[in-house]
Order: sequence, then structure tokens, then C-alpha cells
Amino acid sequence: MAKIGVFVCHCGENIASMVDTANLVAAISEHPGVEICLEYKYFCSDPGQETVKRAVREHNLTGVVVAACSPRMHEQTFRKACAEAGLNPYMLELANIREQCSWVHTDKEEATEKAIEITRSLVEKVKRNNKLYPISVPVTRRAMVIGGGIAGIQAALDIASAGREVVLVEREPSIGGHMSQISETFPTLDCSQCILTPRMVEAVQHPNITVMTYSEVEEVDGYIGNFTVKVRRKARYVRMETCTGCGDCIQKCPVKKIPSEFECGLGNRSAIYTPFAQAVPNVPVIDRSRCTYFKNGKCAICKKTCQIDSIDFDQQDTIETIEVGAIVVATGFQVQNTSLYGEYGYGRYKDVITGLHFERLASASGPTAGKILRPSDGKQPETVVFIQCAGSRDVSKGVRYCSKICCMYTAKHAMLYAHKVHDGDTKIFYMDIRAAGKGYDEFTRRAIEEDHAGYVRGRVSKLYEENGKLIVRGVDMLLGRPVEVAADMVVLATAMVPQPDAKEFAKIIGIGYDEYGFFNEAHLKLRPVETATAGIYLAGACQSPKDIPDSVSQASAAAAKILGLFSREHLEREPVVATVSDSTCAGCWGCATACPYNAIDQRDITDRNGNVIKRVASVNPGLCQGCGTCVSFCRSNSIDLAGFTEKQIFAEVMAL
Amino acid sequence: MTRILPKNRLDDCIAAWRSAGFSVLAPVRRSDLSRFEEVERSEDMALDLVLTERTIKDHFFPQTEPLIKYSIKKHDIDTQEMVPPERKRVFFGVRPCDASGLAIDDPLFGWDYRDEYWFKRRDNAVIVTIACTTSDDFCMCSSVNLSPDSTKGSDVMLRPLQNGSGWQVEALSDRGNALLGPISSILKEGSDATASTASVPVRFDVDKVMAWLADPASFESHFWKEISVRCIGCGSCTFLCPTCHCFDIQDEGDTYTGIRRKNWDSCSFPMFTMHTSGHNPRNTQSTRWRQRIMHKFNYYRGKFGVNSCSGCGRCTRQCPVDMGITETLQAITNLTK
Amino acid sequence: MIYNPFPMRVVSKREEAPGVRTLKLEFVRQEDHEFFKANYRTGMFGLYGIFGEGESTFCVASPETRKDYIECTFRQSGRVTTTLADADAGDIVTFRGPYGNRFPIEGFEGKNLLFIAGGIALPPTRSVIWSCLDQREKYGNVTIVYGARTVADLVYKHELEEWKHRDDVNLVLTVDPGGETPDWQDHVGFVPSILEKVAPSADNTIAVLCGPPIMIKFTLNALGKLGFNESNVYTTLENRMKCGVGKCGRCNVGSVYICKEGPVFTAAEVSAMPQCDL
Amino acid sequence: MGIQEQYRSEAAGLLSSGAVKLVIGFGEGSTVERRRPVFVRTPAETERLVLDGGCVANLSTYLLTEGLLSDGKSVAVFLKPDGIRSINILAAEAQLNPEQVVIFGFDIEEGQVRALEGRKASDFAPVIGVAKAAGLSAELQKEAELLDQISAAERFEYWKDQFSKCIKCYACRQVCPMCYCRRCIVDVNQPQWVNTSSHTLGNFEWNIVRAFHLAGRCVACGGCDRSCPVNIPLRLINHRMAKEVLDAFDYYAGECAEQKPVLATFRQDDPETFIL
Amino acid sequence: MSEPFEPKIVAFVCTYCTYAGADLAGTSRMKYASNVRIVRLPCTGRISPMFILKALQKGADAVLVSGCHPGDCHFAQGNYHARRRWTVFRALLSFTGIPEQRIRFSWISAAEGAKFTELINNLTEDIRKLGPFEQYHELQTVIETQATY
Repeated sequence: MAKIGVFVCHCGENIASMVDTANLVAAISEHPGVEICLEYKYFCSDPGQETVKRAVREHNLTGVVVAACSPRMHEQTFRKACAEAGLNPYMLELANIREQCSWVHTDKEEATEKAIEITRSLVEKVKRNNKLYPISVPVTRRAMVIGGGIAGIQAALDIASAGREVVLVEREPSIGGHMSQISETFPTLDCSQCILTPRMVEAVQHPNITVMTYSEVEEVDGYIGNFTVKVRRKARYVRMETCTGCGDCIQKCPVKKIPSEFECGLGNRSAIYTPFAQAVPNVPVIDRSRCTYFKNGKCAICKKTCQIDSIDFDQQDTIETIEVGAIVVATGFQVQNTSLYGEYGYGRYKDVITGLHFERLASASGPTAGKILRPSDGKQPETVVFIQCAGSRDVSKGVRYCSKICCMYTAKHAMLYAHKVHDGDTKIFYMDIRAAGKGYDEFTRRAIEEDHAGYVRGRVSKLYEENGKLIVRGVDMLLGRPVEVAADMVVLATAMVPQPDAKEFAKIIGIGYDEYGFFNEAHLKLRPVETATAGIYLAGACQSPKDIPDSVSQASAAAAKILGLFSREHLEREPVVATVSDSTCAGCWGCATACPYNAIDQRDITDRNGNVIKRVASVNPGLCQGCGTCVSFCRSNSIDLAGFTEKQIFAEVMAL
Repeated sequence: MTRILPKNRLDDCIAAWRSAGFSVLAPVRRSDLSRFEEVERSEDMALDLVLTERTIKDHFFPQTEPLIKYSIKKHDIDTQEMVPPERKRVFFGVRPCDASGLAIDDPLFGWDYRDEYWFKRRDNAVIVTIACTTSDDFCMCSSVNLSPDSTKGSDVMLRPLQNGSGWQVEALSDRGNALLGPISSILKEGSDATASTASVPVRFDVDKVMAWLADPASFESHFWKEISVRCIGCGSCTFLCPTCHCFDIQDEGDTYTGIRRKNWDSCSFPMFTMHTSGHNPRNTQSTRWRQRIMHKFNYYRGKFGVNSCSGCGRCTRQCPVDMGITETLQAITNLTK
Repeated sequence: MIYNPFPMRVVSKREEAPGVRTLKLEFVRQEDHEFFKANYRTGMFGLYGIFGEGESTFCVASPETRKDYIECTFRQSGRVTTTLADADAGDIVTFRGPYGNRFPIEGFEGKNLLFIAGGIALPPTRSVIWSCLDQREKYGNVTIVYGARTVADLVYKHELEEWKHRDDVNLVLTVDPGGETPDWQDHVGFVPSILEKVAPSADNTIAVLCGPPIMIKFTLNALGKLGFNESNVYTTLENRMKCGVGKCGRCNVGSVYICKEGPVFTAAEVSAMPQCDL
Repeated sequence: MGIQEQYRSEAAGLLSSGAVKLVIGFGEGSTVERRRPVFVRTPAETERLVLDGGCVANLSTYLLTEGLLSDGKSVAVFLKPDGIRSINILAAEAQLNPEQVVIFGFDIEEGQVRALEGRKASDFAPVIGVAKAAGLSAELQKEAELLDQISAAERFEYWKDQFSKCIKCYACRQVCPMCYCRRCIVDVNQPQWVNTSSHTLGNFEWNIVRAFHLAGRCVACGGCDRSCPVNIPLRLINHRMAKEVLDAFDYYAGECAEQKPVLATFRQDDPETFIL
Repeated sequence: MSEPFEPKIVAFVCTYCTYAGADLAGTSRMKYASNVRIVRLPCTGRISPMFILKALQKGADAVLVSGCHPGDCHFAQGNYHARRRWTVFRALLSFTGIPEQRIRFSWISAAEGAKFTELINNLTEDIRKLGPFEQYHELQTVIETQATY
């Protein structure tokens, strides 16, 4: 039978003063299966560990219990000692008779009795321990970054600069994301394009980065170190390899009156287009739904125009399969659909716009070349009302959270407006001004003090048009009186919300999301960059509303995590993982549903001729984190957790 | 003139037996279940039942019985054999089918190796049977060569009087005679007419059944699949059967101490014959049902000269899917018409 | 009473093949030993147990000519065998038996003996083999044909070595195709086909055959072809058992209680049983 | 034409067209009142089918007979709304493909049989919706409340008395469509979580574990309760579980084939008043 | 005067929060009743209802199940799953007459050594007042004696 060695540590006086160790040794020595039981002043000391090792060797011990401090303290120490003595390190248990016994009790007799019981039950557990070996998972040292906004670009650059390959996937024709739409950035008011464009170029030119624009992730299989991703490269109808980006085709395209997505509909684009002038790659795409050629087979002016014959109407979508070891999800956000706000007249009044519209109006490369001109008649607005929290922190609109950036960008808008329209008047309706961040509060103060932003604390109750003016009614809560402003333009600080397809995407790649559709981190505080699925990391606003510095920080953090993972060819993981008993699994998939890590797949059991006999659950040891939630779900006890098996725990409880 | 036990003296009778050292067990209806339990007063008895839901087998071959208590020491194991109590017991108001069940099982438990767990109880029990005057749709004693007033397995036979005032008493064995001693003053002489016994129709031809089962060709017949198709494989027919005697031996306890127990087991369960290799000789419900029928009406008779069925009909009465021995044996009878 | 086992002390244990152990057990109590000596004959089986886990049935692998101890060989598979496999010298286990019938080896006297075994079924055969070899003079030629799936799966390797070197034993070893090692010198092929090549004449020969059901089936065919009469071929049947004494009702094949009327049967008796119940 | 005749002829039609290979329905039993499951494979045999107020069993259990549905062919089965919910759960738990199950739906009200519209489990969503809206059985609730009103100690005595009757025949398990495990927890012997012996402790454990395993899965078909040869009121314990998941998690077992198991899912705002 | 009753309490805790909290109580030299025996699991998600039944069989007068606060689970969701199971299992036990006072659930973080101390002391005191769980333990004693028939 088992030969267990039990080592009772005095921990100086820490244990010995409250636990009668001689009694403990005497009682445990009489326990079935205990081959040797020794006490010593400090087993964690070198001579103490030597004693353990010698006993393991001399008595051919099959298991070791050290009755000492918390396993959180010295489990690793003694595991190492066991391993050095030739015993599998997982054949060790620590009986915690210090933190949970001698230190917390005052009656020596009781404490001794408890110490005996604790030790005994762990002897019974260790008898049933199994030898475990670290799980080694090969790592494909190539990363994929999904989303080519600032977060994705940053992550890609960080990983690539450290010498690892990166595939950067962006579904729009150009990388750049929302940051490329922004005029200036707070709190420095430097030009967004000016700081972003070089990074975009750097990314596309980096030898370690493969940029796949106009591409979407369709399928993700595998697990940490070993993902297989299928990416759909949408047909551009323009040959990437040859196009020089001269723009002749765009000039000549007769279909020009298409509202530009990039300009939020404030400007137009043609059917063959690049989203914006600085697009990277600077290769246009043909919008098939708008192109005359695709509608009736006529036109093809672009093809005729192109001097190097880069137009290819026969292009098809292609699916590329890419092997990667880790994935950064940086899919970003979108602006909440403000038509939810009937009371603010969005969609009804042309001059009620969102913050993003305002960015385009203020952008030097925008439709108005940086002049603040209102959409309805192109006149310069004399009075502009900004409404903060237009969507955020509003339960009735389904967004209970704070979008975090609106206070700052509204202040910025007010400043930009003041800089461009010197005699203009601003009113900002706000609930709170949240300006936590380096230089942020100073920034809002500047808006108020230098640029005379007119902050009004209160909500807008009504907005209507009267004599060509937008009448904004609200209450100034600080003064406790109604306010009415006749505005020329109203800017709504709309909420940041997840991408419309965020939930579907999360299901494709197998990560969790919250009630809104923001992706879930593994741990809000301690693992904010990882997802619960090992090997998949988050960066930017796809996780929660973030400003640029936060997005960039998280992107770099994700890159650092991945570089850590890529530092070795094999990933060693604790063998505390679940395993399935094929013969008894009934295939109800409850475990798979319950698993927080998507670590459980379906596996077919086939007979010799390859016919599927049955389908059972199968744990991917690369993904399993060892929580055991699946084990307690399984009605037939067909799944078990190494290190905490049913047999071990049963024995532990039954020995109490 | 015969001896009569007047109904109104039943309490005296119980008292007399109790003071003679007997426990008296009788049909009782308690907690929504009829069964044999110790009684002290006649009013606790439920003598009007056609049949108790549980059989008296329970009291001779309990559903779980401790055999050996063990305690594991470091270098040794202490064991203590658990011996059933040698308690003198009167089973009053047993039906002839249940009484026969005991007699049917006796040879099995005595076959070479004597199972004292059974016999210590058997030897100390006196079976006082009451002949049946009522029956139900499931009773089938007459089909297995027994009858509503069969004396097999009984020590004393009581035949209800027509006027309902008591029972005509007949001792069938020494044990039965001895039991009447303490109540001799309670018994009176009389010549009241006894009630007519229940008429239980013959539901199948047991001879034909036996002949068909004995034919080796029948073993592989498609019949078994058809007849057992709705069997769900529970053990209620076997556990409520007065003659089924299969059991398992299990150790149960904590890490160091426990009890080796003998527990009812059932040929209906797939695990019953499952080898550790995973091979199972009886791996379908039809083979298990065949085993049950074959065992009762072919194999058992071959070993012990008697069919292992006393016709109580509980198997059908309790079956969740309305199966049972009667249906199968009727079908076999029809097969051989 | 009948379910109370004898305590037995483990004397030694041996790993025969992956997952297959042999335990040598000695009696703790003199009276148990006397009972065993008086009753044990080759072919009988017992229930080996560990309190707290239960009992498991296998044959007594030691011969009736050596009754100072009991040897048992088993594959580690269920709850009981897993624990038994862990037993070390000095540990206490239990034995209940000997039960069942036996090989009628008096009747084998003066005859040639052909022993055929497959895989883990050598132990019952081994009991008869030694019972006969220990009284070698009483029998004619002795041929042992033993096969396993792979070389590693052969059990009693040291005894195979001994038999190999005995002049009075003809040992034929074989492993299934694919189960051989590079230095394997003996046969490669399934037992029935090897048997057809090496079997002695059926005349005046008794065959003892133990193995998995599928092997038994094909070997019986082969023996038939070789002219063996079914009543001269002995085999053992093993079914799940709990009581060992004909009470618990699970081991029967057709009307036969393996525990009481077996485990030793002639091929003729076996073929009279309903085959699908085996 | 009554429902029985209508379904008979439809069953015959399905069989003769080969749309289904088998019809599982009810037939005459061993007494006038009894109805037993029958298995009909030919159009002629459909004459055996009976449909009346006595047809209370949940026949979905039989669909799990090993190998029955593995050939991809369809089987027709007579089911009440509870049985249809069972089909939904079994589909959700990947034990069968609901496309292979043709349902002859019916309900019994005051002893009268009423046909239910639909053929596939998903067709009956409105019926199940109505059932959910109507709530759990008021009758059972009343019975269960009687137990809720007494003290814990008295309740313990009540169940001890009831469970002491259990003989571990497993009729409750065998008749239950949800008990499809290849190896029941009670047959797990390494370790032996549930005492297999049918003493009161072992019976307590068995019945508690089974009720727990049925939480959020039991459709209150009453099969176990009816099957119990020793009349343990299993309906009450199962009802109590159904009530708990409905009250705490708004979970009604078997609403649709896409329903996730209640104990394999959670909401962050699940109630937790009892947690210190 | 008979000895005051000292209950036996078994606690099933997750290693990341409650076990660490209990350790903290130790390192902070807080004092609590010695009646509790802790079984360490990786996560509350690993705690199966069977553990509770076995603890009762082994003579526990009360069982404590404790883990990380919602949202704090090291394994992200284990405690949410556990919470559902507990809700159901607790209702079940209560319905079968196992008093709610004897089966307790709590969230104790790694920082809540004081909460752990207080909980153990309160629980021990409550169960001392409630007395031993004889009703359940009797089931165990009964099976050790003869078959009733």
C-alpha cells in the first residue's frame, strides 16, 4: 500500500507552542499507510528539506505530507524538495497547522486535536494523489491583431519591433480606426492625423507585420499557442500588388454622390474610393453595391482610366488560413445611435450632430476644411450647445456606464469652436465633469477659463426648432432655474458602445462579453488585458470605453503579455486540469456550457472503421485553468480534476 | 369440529404470543405503504388487504444486511461478524403466496453452503397464513400450481369464517402446533362454515411454459425481444418478488471503518453481470428479461425441483410499464397453442 | 459464517506485465490454512478482497501440490483490483474460498497433456500445469502453447523461461502479429493457427484451454480439426461473481451456476450452454 | 372522427409512407384502467393504439433506447406537453435530434383528451408558453407547502420515514427521460459518493442527489412518482426544485431546444440573499 | 454537568479567497473556535453538493461553504456557477428537513481574515446552541447496527 512520510514542522515556536507535536507525531505514526513521521524545528530550512529528501529516498515514500504552514507559503519549496529526491512533486500535500491552527487557537489540547485531524485527512488525500507532469504546449510565435485602430496598430508595432511576426487584420479598406477621424486630441490639442499617420505607415511597412485590410475574421479554432484563424479577404476589385494609389480612378468615377462613412455623411465619396486621403494602404476599393459596372455591366471607366490595369472586376473573396499563437482583439467601438434620443431631435434637425460629426467639421482634412459650418445651410453657427451624457449613464437608453471620454472631448470641442469662431457662444449641459487623467482637469479648466466654455449643470428637457433656431430648454441645477438657449447647432456627446456585431464576434473567437457587448477581461483588476480564453488578449475600446492613452497602454500591455508567451517555444502549464472519462460521458455538454474558458470541446469516438460510435466531451489542457466547475456539474462524475480528484476529496472528507 | 380463533380475541392472542416471547408481525398500512411490521394491537393490522405491497421476504432477506464490521488498523484489520438476531417471530396474516415464497427459497439458501442469515430467521419464524377470500386482476397463484388456500410454507393456516367472526385454525407443522399452545385458551371449538376461497383464474399453462422454456431453441427466440420491448430495466419486479433472491456484496464506510453488506440486486440491472473488462453477457434488456423468466421457470426447477414463482402477481401489479410474468407466460402459452 | 473471509498476509508481489500483478499470500490463522489444505484442488477459485473496497473473483494460480501459500494473478481494472495491486509485503488482504469444482487431474494420469492459454488466462492453466509438473512422472508428454497480444503482455516470464529449458516440457510461445519485439525468437501469430502447427496428436491427449472468449471459440474449432474429442478438452469460465457459493444469482450461464458447478468444464459441457449467455 | 382514430390513421399514414419507422403510443393494459406503452411498426398495428384519459405516461423515455435514433430515421411518439418539454431538454442536452421525433401531441383535461396542434417539438412552443404562464401545479404546491409549514426537524422525520421505504429499485430513474447517464452517480464506486445500500442514509443520499440532478430538468411528468413501488412522494421534492429554479432564475425546464441548462449558466445578478 | 457540546464543522473553501482569508486570520493572530476543519479546493466551482452530504455523514454538525465575492473569482465565473448550485441545493436540503442554520454559505475574500474569524465564531456559537445534528447522524449509527428485520 501507500508509504507516506509525514513531517511535522515546529516552525520554531510558532507551531510547537500551541500544538503538542510529540502527540501529533505519535497519533499520525499509528495511521495506516504512514511509513515514517518525523518532527523538526524548521523543515523549510536546508537541513529540514534534506531530512525530507533523505526519508523519501530511504523509505521509498509514495507520498509526503508536511504539516507546517500554509501551502500558499511553502508548497513550492517542498514540491521542489520531493522532485529532487525523485518523488513526483505532486505527491506532496501541506497540512496547514500554523495559519489555520496554531496561530488562531488558544487551547493547546484543541489545537493538537485539530492538527491531528488536518494532517490525517491530508495523509488520506495524498495516498490518492497521482503523479502529474507539467503540460507542455507548443507555441506558434506569430500573433494576430484584430482591428487596425490605434490600439491594434500599437500592439502590432510593439510585438513586431520585438522581433515576432504579426498579422494585423482590419475590416475597413484602411487601417486607422476612429482616431483617423478625429481632428485634434485632448489634452494637448495636437492633430490626430499627424500623430497617427506615421504609425500607420510604420505598421504597413514593418517587415514583421502583414497588414490585411478589408478583411474579416470568420473562424477561430485552437487554443493558446495554437490558434488557426480563417480570415476572409474581401474582394477589392483593385489589385493591391500593382495599384500605385494615383487616385485617377477615383477622380474619374462618375458615381460621386455617396455619403462618406468616414465623414459621417457630412461629405461624399465615389463608388471606387479610399476612405480618406491618408488611407493606408493607399489602394482604393470598389463599392460593389454602388458601382454602375456591377449594376448593369456598363461604365468601367475606372478600368479604362487605370494606366497599369489594376482594376479587376473578377476578383473574388478569398479565405486565408493563418496559424498564430496569440490574438489581440482590438476591434474598437462605435458611436451610439442617437436616434434613440427623440427629445434631442437627432435625425430630425440637421444641425443636431454627434461629437464625431463635430470632429469632422473641425478637421482640417474634413468636408469643411476645418471650418465650423453647420450642416443645414453651411453657415457658421454663432451659438453652439453641447449636451453631455447623451446616452451614457442613462438606464432608460440601456447604457448605464460612463463613456469616459465625452467630458474631455466636449471640452475640446468647445475650445476648438472658440478658437475658430471667436465671437461664438457655447453652452455645455453636463451632469458631472469627469476629468481624471494626466492634464485633463487642467484642460477642462482651460476650456472654461480661457475659452469661456459655458458649462451649465443640468439636463436638457426639450429641444425644438423655432424661427431657424434650435431652442434648447433645460434647468440650471446650480442656480435652480430654467435655462433656454437659442442655438444654431447642437452637439450630442453620444455614448461609446460596442461594435454592432461584437457579440457575434465574441462567439466566433470564443471570449466572453458583458451585457452591453464589451468583451470581458479575465479579471477586472488583476488580469485586465487577458480574456478568460488563454492566448486571447484585449486592447482598446472593445473592452470598455477608453481614450487614446488608455487604449495605447492596454495595447502595449497586451503586446508585453504576448511577448512573454512567445519567449519560449513551449508553454509549460500546471497539470491541474480536467480530464474526461470517455466510457461514461453521456455527451450532454453541460460541462462545455459551464466552462469559463471554453476549454471543453466535443470529440468523436470512432470504431476501427472510423464510424462515429459516440461523441464525448474533451478537455483541452492548453485552455483548462483547473477551476473544476465542470467536475461539479457532471451528473455522472465523468470528468475529474487532477490534483483535486473526486477520490482525493472523498478520502479527505471521509478522514475528517 | 375444528378450532376457531375468534376475531374479537385477536388482541388477547397477540398478548399471549408476546408474553411467550414472540414478536408479532402483521400487515400494516403506514406512510402510504402496506407491509409487515411488528404490531401490538389488532387494530394496527390491515388484514383486509388482498396482499401487502411489500413481501414478507423482507424480514428474512432484508434489502440491506450487515455481514461484517471492519476496522482497519495500521498493521491489522479488526473484523466482527454481524449475526442476525435469533428473535422468535410470528408472521400473522401472511398470504399463501408469500408463505410459499419462503419455502421456494429455502433450498437455494441451503444449497451446500448454508446461508445462516436466512436460516437464523427462518428457524425462528412461525408463519400464520390466512387463506385468501379476495383476489385481484393480478393474482395468479392458481397458474403456478398453488392456490388461494395453499399451505406451502405455512406453519398455521387460518381460514376465514363465512360469518366474519374469526378463522378456522389448522396447525401444519410442529412449529405451528407449538405456537397454538400459548393461545389454547383463546381458541374455541366450532363448526362454523368457512368462507369460500377466492377464485383465481388460471392465466397461463405453466406446463406448456416449462416445456417451451426447456427447449434449447427457445433461448434464441425473437420472442424475448418483442415481449420485453417496453421493459425499462428497473428492479421493482425483482425487489417486490417473494422469491427473487439475488444480491450483491458491498463494502461501505469511511476510510478506516465500515461494514461489508449484502444488498439486494436485480437481474434487471445491466451492472448485475457486467465484467470489469466491460464485457456483459447479458447486455440488453431482452436478455435480462429472458434470464428472469428462464431462472424462475426453468433453471431453478432444474436445481431445486420447483418453480421460483408463487403467483403473487406483484411483478405486474407494480410494474411502471404494465409488464410482468403473467403477460410473458400467457404469450408463451399462446405460442405453443 | 459463509461470507466471512480469511485474513491473508501478502508475502510478495510481482509485476507480471503492464497492469498485471501476482500476489503471494500466506494464511494468518492456522485453522484457515488447515481448511484450505484440506479443500483446495487445482482449478478452484476464490474471492480476494480488501476491506473497504470489496471482493473480486479470480482463480487460485498456485497448484494443489503447493498449499503453503496462495498465489493470485490479476489485471488491475476495477476498484478492488486497483487496491489489491497496491498491496505490499506485510499488508493484510482477504481470501474467501476455495470454491468451485476442479480439474480432474487423476483422470489425466498416463495421458499426454496439452495446455493452451491466452494472455491473462495463463494463471488458471498454470495451476494445473504445476500440479502436473510437480508429479511429472504420472503424465505423458506435456505441451504448453501460450500466446499473448505482445511480448510485454506475457505473464510468468520467469516460469516460461524455466519451462523453456526443461526437457520434459514442450513450450510454444507466440505473440499476435505486431506484438513482437526485434529480439523475439518465438512464434508470431494467433494461438489457434499456431496450435494447428504444433499440436501433438489428439490420441490419448487431454487439452486444457483457458483464454478470452474469442480465443476459446477459435481454439475449440482448431482442436476439433485436430481430432480432439470435446470431452477431452477442459476449460474454465469466468463470470462476474459476488457470493461464490451459488446464492447471489449472477454467474449462471443458462442453468449452470459457474461458481458451484464450474469454473472447470469440458468443451462438451460448454457447447451445451447457451453460447450468447457466455 | 375522434382524436384516437385521427391519430391512428395519421400514424398508419406515416408508417406506410416510411416517414417514421416506429410509433410509440399507448395501448390496452392488463386491466381495464391500465394503459401500457406500445410499439407500432406497421400500419395494421395502429389499431392497437389507444388515446384516452388514462394515457398519462411520458413516453419520451423510450426515444433514448440505445440505437433507436442512430440510423437517422424518424420515430413518432404520443406526448403530452410535459413529454414535449422532455424532448426539448433532451435536444438541448444533445441526447436526440428533435427533427427525428414526430409528435402526436395531446393533453388531458378532466379526463378528456384534446389534440394539440403541431408535429415537431418546436411547433408546440405556444402550448409550453401557456403552460409556463399558468405556473407550476397548484395542487403540488399546496401539498409541498404543508411540508414547508412544519419544522425542519419534523420535515426531516417525514422524509426519513418516506425514504426508509426506498428499496433502490431505481424505477424512478429508469422511467425518467432525464436519467440517461451511461453511468449513474450511484454506480460510481471510485469514490462511492452515494451509499448504494438501501438503508435510510443511502436512500436519503440517493433521493437527494437525484432530485438535485433533476433541478431545472424535471418537467413534472410524474413518472417517478407513479412508478415508485413503495409510494414515496417524489413529486413533491421534484416540484420543490422546479419551483426554486423558476422563482430564483425564472427558469422553466424544456421551454425550447435551445435552452441552456440552469446549473451550467448563471447571471451576475442571481439572487444570493442567503450568502453571508 | 455534562461537557458543553462542541460541534464539528467542515468548511469547503476556495484556495484563492477564503483559504487565503483564513491564512490572513492566522498571520494576523486572530483567534477563533477550533471546531472548523477546512477542505481546500481550487474554486467554489469545484464544490459538489456531494461534499456536503459526506461531511454530514462523517458527523459534521454544520457545513460552511465559502469562496470569493462575486466578480472576484480567480476563475472569473466559478463562484457564479457555485452560487446557483447552492441556491438549488440549499432549497433541497431545507425541504428535506436539513436545517438552513447548519448549511452556511459565505463570501470571504483574501483580505477578510476578520470576517472569517467572526463567521467561524458565530457559526460555532450558533451550532453549540442548536446542538448536535443527531437526526442525521442517527442514520449513520442505524446502519452500523443490525438490519432492522
